[in-house]
Amino acid sequence: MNKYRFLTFCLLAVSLLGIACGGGGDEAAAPTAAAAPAAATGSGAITGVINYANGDPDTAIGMDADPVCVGLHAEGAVTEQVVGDEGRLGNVFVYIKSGLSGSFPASADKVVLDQQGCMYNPHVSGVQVGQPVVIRNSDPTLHNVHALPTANAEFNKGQPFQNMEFEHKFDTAEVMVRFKCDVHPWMNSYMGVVSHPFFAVSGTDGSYSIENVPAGTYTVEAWHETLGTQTMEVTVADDAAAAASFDFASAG
Amino acid sequence: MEAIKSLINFLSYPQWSFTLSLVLFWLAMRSKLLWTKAGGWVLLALITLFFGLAMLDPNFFVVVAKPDNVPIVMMVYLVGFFWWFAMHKAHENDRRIADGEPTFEKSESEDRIFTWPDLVFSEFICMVLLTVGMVLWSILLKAPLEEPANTSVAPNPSKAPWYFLGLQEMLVYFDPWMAGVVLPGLIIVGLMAIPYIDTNKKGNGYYTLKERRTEIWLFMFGFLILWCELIVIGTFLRGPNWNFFGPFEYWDVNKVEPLVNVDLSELIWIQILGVGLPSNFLLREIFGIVFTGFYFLVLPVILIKNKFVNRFYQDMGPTRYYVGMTLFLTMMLMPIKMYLRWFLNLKYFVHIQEFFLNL
Amino acid sequence: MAAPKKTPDRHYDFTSMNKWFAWSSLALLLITVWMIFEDYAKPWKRFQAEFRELERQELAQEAEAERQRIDQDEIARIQAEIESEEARLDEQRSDLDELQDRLADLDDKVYEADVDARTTKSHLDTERFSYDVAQQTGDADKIAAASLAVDTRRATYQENRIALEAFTEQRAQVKAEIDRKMAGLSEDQAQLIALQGGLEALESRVADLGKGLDYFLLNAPVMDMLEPNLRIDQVQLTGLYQNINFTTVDRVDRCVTCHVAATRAGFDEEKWEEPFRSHPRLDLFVSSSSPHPYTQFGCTTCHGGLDRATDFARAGHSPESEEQKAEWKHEWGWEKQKYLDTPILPAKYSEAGCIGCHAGNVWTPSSTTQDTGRELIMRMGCYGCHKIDYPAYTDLPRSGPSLERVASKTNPAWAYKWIEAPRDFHPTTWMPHFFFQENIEGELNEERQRAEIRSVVAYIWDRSEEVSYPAPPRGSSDRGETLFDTVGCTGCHLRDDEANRDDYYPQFNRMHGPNLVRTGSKVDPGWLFAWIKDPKAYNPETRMPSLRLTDQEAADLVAYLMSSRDPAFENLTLPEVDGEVRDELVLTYLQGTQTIEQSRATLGSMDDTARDVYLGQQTITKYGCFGCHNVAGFEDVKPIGVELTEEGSKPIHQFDFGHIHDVPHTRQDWIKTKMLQPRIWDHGKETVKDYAELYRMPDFGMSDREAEAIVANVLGFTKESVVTARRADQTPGAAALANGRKLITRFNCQGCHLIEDIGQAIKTSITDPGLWPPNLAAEGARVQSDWLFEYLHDPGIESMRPWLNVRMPTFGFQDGDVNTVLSYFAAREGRDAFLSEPGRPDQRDLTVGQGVFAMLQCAKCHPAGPVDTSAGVSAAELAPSLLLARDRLRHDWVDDWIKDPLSFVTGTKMPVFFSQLDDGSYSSPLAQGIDLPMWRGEKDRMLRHFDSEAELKEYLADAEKVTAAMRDHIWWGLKRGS
Amino acid sequence: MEALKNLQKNIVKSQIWKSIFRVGIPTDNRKRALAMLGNVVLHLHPIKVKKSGLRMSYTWCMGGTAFFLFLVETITGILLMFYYRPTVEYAYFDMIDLREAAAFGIMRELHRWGAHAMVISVWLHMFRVFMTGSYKPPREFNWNVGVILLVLTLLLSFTGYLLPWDQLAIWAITVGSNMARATPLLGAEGPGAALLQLGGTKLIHVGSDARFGLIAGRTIGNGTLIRFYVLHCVAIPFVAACLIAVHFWRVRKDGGISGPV
Repeated sequence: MNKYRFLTFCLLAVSLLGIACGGGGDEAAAPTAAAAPAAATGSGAITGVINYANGDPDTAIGMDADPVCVGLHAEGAVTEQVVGDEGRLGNVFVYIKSGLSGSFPASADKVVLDQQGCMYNPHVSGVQVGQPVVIRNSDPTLHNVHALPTANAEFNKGQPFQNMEFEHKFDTAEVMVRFKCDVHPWMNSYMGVVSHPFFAVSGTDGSYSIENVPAGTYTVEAWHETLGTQTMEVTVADDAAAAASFDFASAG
Repeated sequence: MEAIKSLINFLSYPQWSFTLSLVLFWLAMRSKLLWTKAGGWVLLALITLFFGLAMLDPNFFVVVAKPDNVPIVMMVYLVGFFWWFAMHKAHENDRRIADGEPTFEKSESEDRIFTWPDLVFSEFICMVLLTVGMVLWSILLKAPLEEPANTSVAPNPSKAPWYFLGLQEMLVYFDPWMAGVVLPGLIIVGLMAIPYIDTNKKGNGYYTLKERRTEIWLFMFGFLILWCELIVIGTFLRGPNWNFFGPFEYWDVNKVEPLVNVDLSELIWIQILGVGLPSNFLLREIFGIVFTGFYFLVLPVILIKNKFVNRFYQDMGPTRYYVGMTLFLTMMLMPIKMYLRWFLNLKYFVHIQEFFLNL
Repeated sequence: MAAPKKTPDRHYDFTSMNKWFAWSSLALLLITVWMIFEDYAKPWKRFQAEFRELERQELAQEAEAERQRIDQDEIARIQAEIESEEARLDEQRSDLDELQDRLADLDDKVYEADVDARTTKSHLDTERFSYDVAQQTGDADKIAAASLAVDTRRATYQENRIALEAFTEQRAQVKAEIDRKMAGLSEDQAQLIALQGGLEALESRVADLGKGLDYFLLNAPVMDMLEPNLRIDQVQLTGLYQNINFTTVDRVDRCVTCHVAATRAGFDEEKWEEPFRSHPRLDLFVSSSSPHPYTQFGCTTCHGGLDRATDFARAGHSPESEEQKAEWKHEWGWEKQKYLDTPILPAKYSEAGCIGCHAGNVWTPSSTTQDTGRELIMRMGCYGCHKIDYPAYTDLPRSGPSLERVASKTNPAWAYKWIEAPRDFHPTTWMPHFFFQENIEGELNEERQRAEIRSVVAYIWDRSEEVSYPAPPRGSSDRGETLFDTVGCTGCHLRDDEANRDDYYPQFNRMHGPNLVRTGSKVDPGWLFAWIKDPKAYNPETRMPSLRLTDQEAADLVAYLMSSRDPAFENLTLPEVDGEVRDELVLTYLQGTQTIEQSRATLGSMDDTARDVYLGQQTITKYGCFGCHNVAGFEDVKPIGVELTEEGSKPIHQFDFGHIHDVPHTRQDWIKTKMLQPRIWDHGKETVKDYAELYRMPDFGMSDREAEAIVANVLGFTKESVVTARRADQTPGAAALANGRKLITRFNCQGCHLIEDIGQAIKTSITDPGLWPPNLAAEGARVQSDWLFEYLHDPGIESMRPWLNVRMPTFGFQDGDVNTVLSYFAAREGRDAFLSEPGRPDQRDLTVGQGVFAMLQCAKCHPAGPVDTSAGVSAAELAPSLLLARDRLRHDWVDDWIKDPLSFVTGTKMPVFFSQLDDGSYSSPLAQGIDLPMWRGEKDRMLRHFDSEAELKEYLADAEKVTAAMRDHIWWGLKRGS
Repeated sequence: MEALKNLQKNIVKSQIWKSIFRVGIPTDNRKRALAMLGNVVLHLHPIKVKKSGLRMSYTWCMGGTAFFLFLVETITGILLMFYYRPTVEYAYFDMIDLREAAAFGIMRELHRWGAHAMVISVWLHMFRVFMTGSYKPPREFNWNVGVILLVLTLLLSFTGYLLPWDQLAIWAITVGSNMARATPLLGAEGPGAALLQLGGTKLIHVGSDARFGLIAGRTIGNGTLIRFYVLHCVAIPFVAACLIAVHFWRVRKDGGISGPV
């Protein structure tokens, strides 16, 4: 209580003083830091390989429910969960989870998510917040794209005709957004939505590479559909590639 | 410390504290030493020491620090001070009279001073200082404001305004018609009757004790003991359910005191005579009625035989004597009833519930 | 006596007198200044001043950011343009000047003409009045003269107006001419304003909030009575009152005097600390567009506290923890308000404030704690012993099973062991522990309790009907298990010995029925078979529905359920009790109405059984078993607990804290402690109180948050403080919602269905989402009430989703219950419950509808006939059969649904074919799709009804028309059995 | 400087000034006498007083204090009346507003503490008058006026105690007024009330007895509040003011501030 009294008293006293001295003018607004500037990308890189020990192979998909799909896959289709050469793991989404500062303007390049042969192509992909995603139906049958995000808005669009496409932008970073088709329940796709351009998806040889990384120390995370996530501290220097390899093993 | 507190708690129970205060009052009024300056300082120091130490006790603090109880602390100090001061001046004047000198007032009463500026100026300064005091008090102590009035939830204890707590305390010993109506009425009547009963020509306009010892004794007994002390008891020492609590006791709502009081009629008919109560209420209460009649009607007559009282009878004449005596006896009924209650559990002298006439 | 002294002139020494005067005057001056200061320096002023400064800094930052954002090049470009434009205008200066002169001239003329016209008009009015006067004289001459005067004047007025209009027109022309010449300039200037306006507005606000001389003067003492910036901000709330001693006084809330930002958006970031934060969920509370605007509801209506307070302590803030209390004491001078009966509710209980208006029927995800608490009160059956006079808790059946025929179901020894410690048998049971609690320990008390339990069992068995059931047919436990997991049992039942109620918080749907672990050790298999076949036959009041099980299914289930056993609960015998202890208890009860002698005689006249039964009856009366169970002989006995209807208003000194000193003396802490340790207030009094006087409230084994959820309700059970008209649930719709929700909780609909985004507890045992019972969002918009009425009465009549294993049970609803459900769904969607039959559309629409139905491949998911599961179609891919559409669906809903399914049911599998455009309309992809070769057949068929292909395409591009056509096809074109 | 002095001289000599300050600064005995005689407030005092009457040690200044506090109570009371509405709905919340929002809500503290101080000072005044024997002839009448003023002071305080309309207030008044129930003859539970009957009809019951008259109802309520408000703000102050005047007048007539006769 006394504290306020004292403070108010001081306020009063200062105000009287101010009046007595002819009135103090407004203080100029203190110059403040402008909004965070767009951070520059750097010249470093993170590269690595995703290893996969004693892995279970992908399993075959039964597409009997839709004759059109069966027709598109003469040799039969498999799940794309663990694609990869021997001992390697593809379709792993690797990105810088934390350690970056500043903001990165979204690329205007379009990321394409195609529905082809009653499968999503690519199975795993990444996109930046605000970067356009084009979703296309290349099949002569009905697909619907049902995105099941938690942080972004849900959408579920039917694409009854071949070559229909539409564009979507995500507002919030979210790893991962799952896509499914309600007509063909085997159809799955995952898209990592991140706020910066530093992400990659491993190829069938298990390798990946994140380019133009500014120097610094980061936490890098590798995500896999069924095998979970792993993280690693990586220090990146200018003009050099830092290595970050992950070892996954099947739960069994 | 705890032992002292328990002792004080024990001693402050009314039967002991009242007796103690009667003894102290008697000693004080007969003392000379107490009314010297040194005595005053010692008294002040003792009282302040007691308050200061007692305030360290949380239970004492809670009660005394209630905003509305602050005036009573003030009253204790002021009444104490002015008692001492009046007695101090009286002893001074008595000494002068004994030495054949004029009293202090007499020596100055012949001097006439212009009102302007001496009186006007000093009055003005008094007003200013009083204002300062009042504002200071008001800033430092917020007026109490409790929950909104609610007739269905009675606070425990429910207390009258502090200046009526003496009367509320009397309710313990008397029925409301006595404590709330007859006794206060007689206090007012008695106060008004003072100038007409008091035939002592001396002591008019100056402090003295010797020249009007009896009057002062009686007045002080009434004002200090029966009025002020009962207020202090009612304020500080009466807790929930009007139970008595020592100054350092916690006011526990659940405190229970045994309460088995008997009427005079039961005491005599049943306990002494060993027979049942008669059904006729006049017969039943005959002892009480006889006692009351004796007390108010016969006792004054008998007392005339007493040498000390006889002097007053002679001075005052029968009318003044009987009026004065009735008022005095009524006042003394209070301590008498209190002692009978404490030591005999006496409830009523006369208990005629049929007419709500209980004494 | 000495001669009188010479009278001195003076008595006092005036030098010292003057000093006295000087010092006392100085003291008076100082004390006066102090008093004024005391009166002026109120804490809330500091808050306002501080916030003003913080807001100024914030805005200054925004302005700075805005300045950064503005493209200076763009401004330079526009300014250059303005300059060039001005230069161009300078060249035409003489023309412009002339125009301006003409404009000024015309302004004058318009003004003059206007004055003329108005003067004439007022004369005209006078002449008209004179004419009326002349009329009254009846003098024909005068009338004629007056009439003439009016006419003349009217003619003049007409001329004046013509002149005025002419000048006005001319002026407009000249103005337009000027504007035309200046157009380029104005446009540029407008652009400049558009660019810089935001910044300027911000800067002017920053300047407004500065503390200049005017600020100090306006807020200086005495001056501040005029128009201060720092002022008490209050709102009077009509109809929301303080209830004091049989009178009511409107609340006057002053909270925002300090909580300056509470009603404003944008102060919710971390850095804004109280009292400078926005209220959470401004969409729901406080903001003017929310359902609870500050000006109508204030703050203390919900939060409690002293409405008129302008001081932190006196407002009645309630700390949530001891640390917070210490911090507040230090920081804000907090102290307990002894004389405030309604302190502010601590944040975790603030939902209790809703009850004043909503009577405990909020039921939205934003009031989770309170909803959970209400559900707990209903499930635990608190209302059985404590009267709670709110609609949510009245007219409810007893929460526990009926004991009127319990002898047919189980055996006394089991019952004894159950009553002794229910949670030992069923870890999640709602049945509380009455015995062996902290206040009744010790050997004698334990013996007394054994006698009591035994006597209760004795009484119940004495009064219970006993029916013997034949043994059930043989069943397969494996099949039973599958059935148990899929047919619907798991919506209401658990069978899990490890289950912990708190792990399910806040969803208790699966504890609606008993945990079915150890059933084999509890019940008679014959009884169980009869029971699950037809629960109502055993107990007509039961809430357990029939799943229309076949004999074989029932037998399988019995086999499965009976397979869960626990030897510890089998082959039990009733324990022996000490007869003397039992007799002593009997005597105590007898002495309630009899003399000691009489009671001894009565006891002597009773045999052992009679004593047990008598003690049982008294014990049931003592513990109030009949509050939750139907017990024969206790049909109309009043509940034993304290009424809780106004518990939240009970004065704090009426709560008995006993000898417990570490529980804060607040209502919430007392109630919560009571929930968790119901007998705690007897602590230290166990031996002094008589056995019968000890607290009897049983222990429900609550978790901390369960207790808090209940407290969040009980605190809200306050004396009325809202006029009826201001309360929620006053409209029929709101009442329908409230009743519906009560019924939904009572019958545990959310065990299977998702309703208002809550429920579907059953999905823990059914993994395939396609096999889940349906989400009932938008049910009121979707189905016809007639259909739903029939369906709820007998769900077996037909099946929309024939592939589902889970069955909608037959509850045996009364018509009233069903109507409650119908009204609830209708009210939920704000629709009438009934619709009239639509007219039949023309053939063209039907054809298009059929075509589009094919093109969009609807039948891929919506089976139009029996489903061939052999083709690898899993249930998850299927959607409801549309054959029932005409009987079941609402006509007005079908096309709305096709257009925008996500707006009705989030997460639905129904895809969006018609994207919504920015203007709210929908686009149709069909006009393009029709050209695909694969749809040539459809195109040809449709074209027969159109004059041209363009016309067809126009039709197909119109989402409204197309969806209507699809609806019509579904309504009229699909036929049952086709 | 010269100009200022002239200005002062002109002001002091002006008719307005002279009409107000008729005597000027009393520098001689005649002017001192005139100052006392010519001023309506000061003429309460005699021109000369006994020296003993000047002594604080003799008078204790308690009568003056009591009177001054009476004035303080009047002024603060009038200010409080601007805010206070004597109805059961508003009384309490007006108190809250005095505390929370009203300018100079401190008036309430001044009024309350002033009342307590006044009660004490009146008692001490009586104590002093008794101790100096100043009730003795010729001052018997004034002593009695004083006793009535003492009673009025208590009644003022008692009636004011109810006005905040909080628990403290109504229960204090309940306890106080319950005693009236037992008034002999006139209280429903007082001795002898049962005797007051007319043809079997009881005259004195809870709806007609002294307590009912005091609190204007069977329980403390709006009637009591209004009654006490009027008594507190108008009736008792009026009577007290009249008696104070009489009291002062008698002091003068009975020989001024008492001293040895």
